Amino acid sequence: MHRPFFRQRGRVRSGDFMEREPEISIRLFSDPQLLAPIRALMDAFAKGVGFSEKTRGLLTLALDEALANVIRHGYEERKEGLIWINFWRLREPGGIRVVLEDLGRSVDPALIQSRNLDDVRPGGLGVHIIKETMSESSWESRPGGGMRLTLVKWLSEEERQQSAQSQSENTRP
Amino acid sequence: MHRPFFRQRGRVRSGDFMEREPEISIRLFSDPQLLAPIRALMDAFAKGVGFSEKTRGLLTLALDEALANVIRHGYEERKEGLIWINFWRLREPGGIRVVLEDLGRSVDPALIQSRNLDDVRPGGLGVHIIKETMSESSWESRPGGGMRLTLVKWLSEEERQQSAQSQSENTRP
Amino acid sequence: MNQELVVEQSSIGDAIVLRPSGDIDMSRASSIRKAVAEAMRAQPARLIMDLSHVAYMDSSGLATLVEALQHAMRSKVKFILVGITPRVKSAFEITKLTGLFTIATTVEEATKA
Amino acid sequence: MNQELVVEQSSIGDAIVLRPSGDIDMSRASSIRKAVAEAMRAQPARLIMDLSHVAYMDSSGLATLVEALQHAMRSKVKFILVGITPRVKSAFEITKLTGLFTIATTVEEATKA
Ligand SMILES: Nc1ncnc2c1ncn2[C@@H]1O[C@H](COP(=O)(O)OP(=O)(O)O)[C@@H](O)[C@H]1O
Ligand SMILES: Nc1ncnc2c1ncn2[C@@H]1O[C@H](COP(=O)(O)OP(=O)(O)O)[C@@H](O)[C@H]1O
Repeated sequence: MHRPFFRQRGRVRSGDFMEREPEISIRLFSDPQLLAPIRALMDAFAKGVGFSEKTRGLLTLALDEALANVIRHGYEERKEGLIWINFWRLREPGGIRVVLEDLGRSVDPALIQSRNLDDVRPGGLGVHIIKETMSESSWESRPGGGMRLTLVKWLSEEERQQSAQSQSENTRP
Repeated sequence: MHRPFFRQRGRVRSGDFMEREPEISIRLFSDPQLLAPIRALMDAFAKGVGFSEKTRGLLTLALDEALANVIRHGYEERKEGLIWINFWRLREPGGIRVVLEDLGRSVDPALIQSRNLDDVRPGGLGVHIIKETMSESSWESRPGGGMRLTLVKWLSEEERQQSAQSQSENTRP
Repeated sequence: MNQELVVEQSSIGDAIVLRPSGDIDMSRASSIRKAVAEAMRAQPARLIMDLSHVAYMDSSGLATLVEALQHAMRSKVKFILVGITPRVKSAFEITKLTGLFTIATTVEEATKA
Repeated sequence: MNQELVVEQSSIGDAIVLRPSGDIDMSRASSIRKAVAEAMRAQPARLIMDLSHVAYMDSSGLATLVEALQHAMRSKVKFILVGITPRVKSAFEITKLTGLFTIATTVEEATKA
């Protein structure tokens, strides 16, 4: 059950963190009441990396949607399912990588699609939000059962400059 | 390294959660830059349990102090040490339990004491804050090396009533 | 973890005003749904949803608002959103829902919209 | 993770005002220490620490303020805190440091304290 933290080794791909352990690893139950604390952590983690208030709002939303989908579709709203979330900071040019894993029902990743938003109806917005927000998002079914979702978001040019500036600006009038 | 999540089984004591897995388990590096995301999670977790804004401020502070001590004293400010934090909700009468574990330098728990605050000087305030804030706090050295700190905080009578009220009040004018 | 969303309800003239406070996510969208259903039973001329105390809303929350709008249209009730905070605005924008709703700046303005 | 604390510095008459913004914890207390050292080198009559943009401070932050106060007393500089937010106030209270400092409500008031 604890394996996902360690199986990352030698499997991760994007960017400069090959083999690097995640800065923060979380295991939680598939309980909607736990979404708020995870959002709060995501927001502060992204702030530390230099994302703007606006982007942090969207990153928080995207992670919430991904977790809600695992709870709703993967675990069919049962609260005792396990979910793992790993958070990495990416350097050069700066960003974050978040990997979610679960042991719920696994579906063909090709079926996870955003719908046409012109057709106005409640629901079916989560995958759209995730794809629109992230620089990269990809679902896989895990060999041992369940799904793995990999999310990557790079800093924008503006956020990069802001973040560099806030360092040099320090203690200056 | 991942064991602490599971060793809790059959070892936990306080309250009603014998054998129960923590709602949220976190593993992070001993990097001060990660304190802010953990504080944010703590704050939102405590909010969900029904702690007041004032108490949440202190709980967040107490956990920050405990982590800062692990980083400073346990890992002597090296950033690559591992820290595990487990969060439980406690029912009847309502509260939280947070257990921190590390693999750093372990000290005799008797040496972890708050100092006399009348002697004004910088430093030496963390243990005082932790003891003053929490309903229970106890340090042990872990058999495998490192320390374990167990923190428990119960809702006050007022918080309990507020929290019960906010449920029945729902959708009422 | 039992902090249900509190939804205050009040009346101004022929309008019912609902004011939820707190984050609206999967764990709490049903509070909105219940509050809307109850308000609709009173057959008001307009239903004003004051979101000024909602700092965050996910797609479960957006879905309940779309449902409420559709319910209101069927019942010939004017449905107006008020006080949208920045992060909630982002959620409306990214899902292209902004144009769908009547949005007012203040409750006052919404009673006339 | 390289968001250092920004500390704005300005002068009002014979006072230097430092205004840090952001949480002050172990990762950022040294920014305060540096800013205080730099301000003291200018030998102002008073040093005002405007904490209105600091929502959170842990004991590392409190320690730098105690150091700053001691440094200021040795140098006969008046050291005044301004704009203490609720959570920072709690941190002062629980460590019984409140009585130690001269605290003013506004920067204006602090220039006369
Ligand atoms: N973690 C998941 N496990 C299984 N199926 C998923 C998962 N996430 C998304 N899906 C599938 O993708 C579809 C679109 O998801 P989404 O856009 O979030 O809308 P909704 O959840 O409201 O249906 C879902 O209806 C579901 O079939
Ligand atoms: N996690 C820990 N590991 C080892 N020693 C600790 C730990 N936490 C606290 N201590 C000991 O307790 C003392 C008091 O801690 P504290 O009140 O936080 O003040 P400070 O950290 O400023 O010295 C520390 O100086 C240290 O000797």
